[in-house]
Amino acid sequence: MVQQPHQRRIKYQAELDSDFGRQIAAMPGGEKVYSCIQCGACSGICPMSIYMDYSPRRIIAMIRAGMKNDALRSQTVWLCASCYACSVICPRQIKITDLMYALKQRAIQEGAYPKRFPIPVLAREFFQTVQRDGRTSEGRLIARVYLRTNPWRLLKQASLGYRLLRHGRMSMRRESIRSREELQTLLRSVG
Amino acid sequence: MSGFNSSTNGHPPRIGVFICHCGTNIAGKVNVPEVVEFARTLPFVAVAKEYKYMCSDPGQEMIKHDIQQYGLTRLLVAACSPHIHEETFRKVASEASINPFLFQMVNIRELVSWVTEDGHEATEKAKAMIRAAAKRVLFHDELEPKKYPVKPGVVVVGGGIAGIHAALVMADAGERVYLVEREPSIGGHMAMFDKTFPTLDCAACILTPKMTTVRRHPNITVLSYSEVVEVSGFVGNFKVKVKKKPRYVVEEKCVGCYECIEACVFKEPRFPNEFDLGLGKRKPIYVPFPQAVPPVPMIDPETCIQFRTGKCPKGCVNACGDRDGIDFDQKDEIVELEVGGIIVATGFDTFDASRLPYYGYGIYPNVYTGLEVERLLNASGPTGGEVLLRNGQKPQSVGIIHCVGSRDENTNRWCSRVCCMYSLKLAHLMKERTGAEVYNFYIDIRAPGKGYEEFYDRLLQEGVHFIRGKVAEVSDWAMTPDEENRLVIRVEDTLIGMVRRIPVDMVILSVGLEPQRDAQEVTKLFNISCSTGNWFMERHPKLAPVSTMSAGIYLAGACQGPKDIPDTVAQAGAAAAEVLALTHKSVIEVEPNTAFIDERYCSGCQICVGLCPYSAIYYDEEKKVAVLNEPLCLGCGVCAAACPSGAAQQHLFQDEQLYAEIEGALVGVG
Amino acid sequence: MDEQFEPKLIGILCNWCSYMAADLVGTSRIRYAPNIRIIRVMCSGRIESQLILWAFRSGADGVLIGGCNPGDCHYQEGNYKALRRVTLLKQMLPQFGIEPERLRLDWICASCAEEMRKTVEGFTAQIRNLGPLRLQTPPLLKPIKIEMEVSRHVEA
Amino acid sequence: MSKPKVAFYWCASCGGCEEAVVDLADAILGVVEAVDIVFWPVALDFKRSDVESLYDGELAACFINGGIRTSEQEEMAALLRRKAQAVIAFGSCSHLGGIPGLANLYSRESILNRVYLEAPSVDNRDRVLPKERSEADEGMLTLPAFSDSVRTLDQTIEVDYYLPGCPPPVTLIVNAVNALLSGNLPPKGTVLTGDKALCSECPRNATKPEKLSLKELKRPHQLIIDSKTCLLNQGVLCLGPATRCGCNAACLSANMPCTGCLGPTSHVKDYGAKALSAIASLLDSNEAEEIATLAQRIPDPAGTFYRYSLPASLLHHRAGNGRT
Amino acid sequence: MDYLYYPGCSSKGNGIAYEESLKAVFDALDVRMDELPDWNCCGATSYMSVDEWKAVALAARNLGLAERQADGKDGVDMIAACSACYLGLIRAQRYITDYPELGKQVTAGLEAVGISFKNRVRIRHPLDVLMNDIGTERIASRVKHKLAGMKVACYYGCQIVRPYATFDDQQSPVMMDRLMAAIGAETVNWPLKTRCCGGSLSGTVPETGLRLSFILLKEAKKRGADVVATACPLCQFNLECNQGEMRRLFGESLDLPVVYFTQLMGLAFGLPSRALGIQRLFIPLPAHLLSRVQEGGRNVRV
Repeated sequence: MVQQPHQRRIKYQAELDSDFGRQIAAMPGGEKVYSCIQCGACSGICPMSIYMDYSPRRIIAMIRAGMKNDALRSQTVWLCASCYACSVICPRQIKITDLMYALKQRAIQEGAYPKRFPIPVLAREFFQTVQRDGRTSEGRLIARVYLRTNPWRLLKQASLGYRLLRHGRMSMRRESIRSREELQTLLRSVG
Repeated sequence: MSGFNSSTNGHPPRIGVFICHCGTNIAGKVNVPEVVEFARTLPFVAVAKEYKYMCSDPGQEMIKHDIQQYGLTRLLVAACSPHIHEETFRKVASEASINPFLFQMVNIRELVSWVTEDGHEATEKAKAMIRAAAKRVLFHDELEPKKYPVKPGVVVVGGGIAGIHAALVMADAGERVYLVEREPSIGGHMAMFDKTFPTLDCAACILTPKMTTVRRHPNITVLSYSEVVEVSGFVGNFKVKVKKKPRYVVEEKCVGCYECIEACVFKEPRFPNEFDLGLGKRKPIYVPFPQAVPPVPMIDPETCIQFRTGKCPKGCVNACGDRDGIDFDQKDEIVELEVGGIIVATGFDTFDASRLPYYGYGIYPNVYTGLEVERLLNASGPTGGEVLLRNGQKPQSVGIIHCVGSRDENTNRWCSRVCCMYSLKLAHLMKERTGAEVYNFYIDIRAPGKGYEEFYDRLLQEGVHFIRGKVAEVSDWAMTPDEENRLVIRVEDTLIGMVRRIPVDMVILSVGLEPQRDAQEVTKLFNISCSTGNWFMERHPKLAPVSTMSAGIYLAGACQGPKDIPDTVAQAGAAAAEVLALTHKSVIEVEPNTAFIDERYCSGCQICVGLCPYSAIYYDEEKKVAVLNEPLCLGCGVCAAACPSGAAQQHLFQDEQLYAEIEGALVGVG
Repeated sequence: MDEQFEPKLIGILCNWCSYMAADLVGTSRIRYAPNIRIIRVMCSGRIESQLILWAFRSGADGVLIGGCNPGDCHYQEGNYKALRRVTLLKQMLPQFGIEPERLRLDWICASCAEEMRKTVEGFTAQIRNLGPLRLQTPPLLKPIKIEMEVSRHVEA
Repeated sequence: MSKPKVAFYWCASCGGCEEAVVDLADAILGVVEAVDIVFWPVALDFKRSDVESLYDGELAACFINGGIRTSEQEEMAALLRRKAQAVIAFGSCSHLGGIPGLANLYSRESILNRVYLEAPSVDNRDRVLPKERSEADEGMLTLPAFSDSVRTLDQTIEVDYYLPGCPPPVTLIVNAVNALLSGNLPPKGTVLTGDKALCSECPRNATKPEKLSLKELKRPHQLIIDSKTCLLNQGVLCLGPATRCGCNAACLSANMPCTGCLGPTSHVKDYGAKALSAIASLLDSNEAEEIATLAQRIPDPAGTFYRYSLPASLLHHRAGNGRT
Repeated sequence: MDYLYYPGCSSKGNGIAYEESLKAVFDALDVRMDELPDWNCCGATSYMSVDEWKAVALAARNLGLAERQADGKDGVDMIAACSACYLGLIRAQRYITDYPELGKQVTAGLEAVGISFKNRVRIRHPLDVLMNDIGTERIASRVKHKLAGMKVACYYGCQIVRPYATFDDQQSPVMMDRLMAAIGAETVNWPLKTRCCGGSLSGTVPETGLRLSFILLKEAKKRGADVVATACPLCQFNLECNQGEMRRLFGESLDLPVVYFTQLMGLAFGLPSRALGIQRLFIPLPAHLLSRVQEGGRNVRV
């Protein structure tokens, strides 16, 4: 094993954004971050926490400490599968899944998500398709995501796609609603 | 009719206004000098002064002095809540020979300085409230506190350690005590425990002698298997109705030989024993546990053959023979007690762990609650003190999960206060008795009592594992071979920062404490209130922790909030002392806020008669008016509000007084 | 409106629950709008329409009544009697052009500090939105009893 | 010595009070015998100038019925006040505002609109409203001003005594006149009847149950009223408990509930509010919705509880915020 | 109309068999279900990540359109079969009430495009409707061939009970188990029935996402399940279509059929398998199981 140079494990106050916690607390889902007692039940129940760089509990601690960069750049928020197990078990009723959404939005706004990590791309593609057509077509969506992140995988997945098509379970047809303008007017008016 | 003429002999009233700084509590927000200036401008105010601590001796002396010097006839103190110092200043008035009810307290701390952001706003609000009181006090009447003789005797409700201790203290002081317990035996939860933390005394060894003393004490009457069904009257003069449920064994005739149990048609115990939480068995005729007080068996009609079929050879009756102690026809019996005071010591319930399915209680047989494990550990328990899994084997590893149903907004928000310590105790006992690896899963270890932290340290030395993290789930889902056929605890070890899966043979859930399921009904019965979460509410969290808002009714033990044994006993002693202080008085003074009916204006419409919650008003057929039976009136004022002709009024809350106060609070306010 | 209208509010609270809650808000140092003036009675069952209308007449823009939770009344059922009166009165107020929202009855338990704060804040905001209550009382009011007695006294 | 001079006057009223005076029947002869009536527009042809020509205080007593709505009524009340040693508010309208006082639930504008423009029987194509001054061929015509609200007499002038009722019961009038003549008068401000509520003289009071409660509320036409038992106990809203005695329970002897014309007892500040409080207390439910349903059985609470006393009430008039 | 039906994007693609079988089962039970005209995407997971407010507006348009269909009735029941849609629509409703400013904007936005909105739609899951409105009695009476001997692992997934449990316990749901019992199947005791299948992660970070699905299937198989029943198109896809990829990644072949619970109902009702989209399964139901389910007159094509 290659000996890693010693990594410094210290956080200077100057590196922190002291207002970050308050900002997150003001977003839907963030209301109760200051109620967290760091019990770890969220991370214990989370099926994905074992793959995360920081467990959800630590993300909350980081938010409160003002570790904005570390929190937004973490893979944690993108690994959340939205299963809501944490929200249900949390003894302080923190809406942790919704909190993850809040962080995802902040990360996208600030362009601070891990690059070439496919999930934010999926989110953006999905967003744009729906914004335009009102509906998505899974086949087209997946194809576009792979094209943008990892075209090689698209090839590897081709056989799966073929099987889906053959079983009538995927269409490359562009789905759309009738009142697209109405929808776009609506979406423009909110936010 | 009210009005100040009657009490000032035609002289204009002279009001003294005294405004307290309460250190910086009031003065830090309210501009007191400005308020004093303002008070001086109010009609009939003869003097207005401020002082740092009006409730202190110098403050009180100043008021008394000014009453004399300025010839004050009405008194107004603006300070804290009347619930705190109204009595203090009434006494001051009285000592300076003003009738104490010609006084009005203005709450400019709790209602003003502490709740208002802006200093100017607070000052204006204080002014308005003082103006309101200055108007109101003009209409006060001279009143005498109602005096009633105090009856001897105390009812203690609940025969756990709190009730037992309180009863013994009072009985030793010569007071007549009625100890009412709804279970067949006194002893409560403590009787179920094996050892007690942190000293590891055997619970039975320290409790049963007290139970026996209770039984033998000439001043104590134990009403077991009984419930209070009605409470009426007031401080010093309560009437308590107690329902004695039928045991079908006559207590007075029973000598405690238990031959009846021996002779029961069921040769072996077959039915789940409630006292052992269903882990042990009993017969239809049984005593809940060997040291029960009273040592009188009882028959469970649900399982007794005689009750179910009427065709039992009745071995019990034959065994009892001439003593004739078995009575299948026993009925509910109502006992009426007249006492001066009441102690409510109804204790707690444990959290129902099946409410959290992810901990597997009721799903996996080897998941137990702490209380169940107490019974397993107990030498007189169902296993004779041996800890065995349901398959009869000894556990090799045990997980103890803290905070089950505590510190959780989905169940109970509070810290149950005893679970950390009883978990440590169980951890120690499990290790000692089984040699198993013991894992404690905790959020925080709370060990603030005497010798508690030391006990925690002892456990750390003993090699018990402590993992900081709230357990996420207990399951029988194996990921690795060593997890097969075991219970797997999944938790984030928050100190290491990793999720861990720990396979164990036995899970102990340290269930939290909850108010008794029927706490709400009990509050209604005794006219006391509940704090958040249904714990009974004390009169003041610091200064009156065992009193309730209902005079003469006191609290002891965990019914007021989670408590361990030392705190419970201390509180029970305090409650006993408070009751003794009450019953040792010959008379009790009661706030004269009762109603009165001016018969000159009463048309006899009787609307008040039907509305009075205490049947304190009756219709006099001769005079054709409603008449108040004053001792029964507790002063709610419902009659005064409903009386359509204004004949019914309430002292201290007369129409004119309230009009004046409302008007004063509003008119002229910016 | 250039300046924000600040309503004048009267709160009539029962001694055992809502007044205790008001005390508790204080001991918890929770802040709320300064508009309310609190009057203590023993039981919400003592409160009747004359007091409420008198408050309106005396310049209140809103009246808050606080009692114990249903079933928790210190005097058994006084709070229900308050509820009956307030219900009927609220039915009549619109006939006088008074928005029934200006009268509010709430059950606030003795330990409900946060609820008390929310109630007061909510009520203040609500009445602020409604604007001032403009009663039309005649120029020559019937001399009210208080003033008569006080003036009589001054003569004496 | 000349006989004491008295005057009768009417303001916003229906004329029923005048009838009551006539109803004195034989007793009126005694009155006429004892006093000299110098002003009584409904019966005698004296003019305002005749009153103006009296010296101040020349009238021993003046009985004024009706509430005050117009400038003319206000002027006449002031004039009579000046001329009379004692002013007696006669009847519910001058005492408390009376039935015309219910108009205070509406604004001046809406009343005029209703009466002159909107009422179904009105034919007023030019939409003419009465004006205080209008040009005519004959010259300038004037009308009294119509004020914003109906006021009681004592909201207009100082009043010495009150004779309550709609109309005042004959016995009360006779007793009042006798008291005036004999000079045996109670303190100023007294309402000239007993100070207990009607239940004290109602024969049905003996039938009250131990606990009175209203399980339902019915209006008199919705049931056959038992003629002996308490009406509240039959679920009929009777305001006897809140209303002064003095009429000998006249309506009740006609099997109808008391509607409150004699007004409140002296310990009550606001008749309607107090009556409402008493009646509401009796609603037999602790459930918010059920209570609301029961309360809705009183379709017009203001009209029910303030039938005779709206102008005297604490609110006096519809608030300015309202739209109607 | 008994219910409005909100299909969601998946029902036109990967989840088509869910829609087919759902419609067939509802028809068989004589329950009418009308598709919401011109519905749009529910604003699910991915959309939420970018713009929460717009996601709520998106969902709210569907709610507004549903209210339009209510014909003046106070509220209307709309079935959302896909878990993500079900949650997305309910969450939008909650956000609109919980965050008034958001609610105001969304309501105003909808009104500006001519959709009045009172937030009165009741979003229902097919399980909820089947168990609470229709009832097991009616369902059982419609069964032609009990699925006797078929061991089913009921997989609820995450989003139909969490976080807004409206019709079942959020920690240990039972409705599908009871439903399966009503059609004669045996359910396996399986502690993972609400554990996440990996959701959309199986496509984006397959090594981790698929592991979740793999764990679920492995445990179901270990406990003797013949088939896994799901109530969500994404779960069904993850658990079924990715079994090949799982074999590649984790070196173990599972071959466990994963079907929609409505497909099993249809089989029990004796409906033609084509009408239930059985032919669309990647992993066919084993013949020995199907053979026990007698088909009315026609052979089962696998």
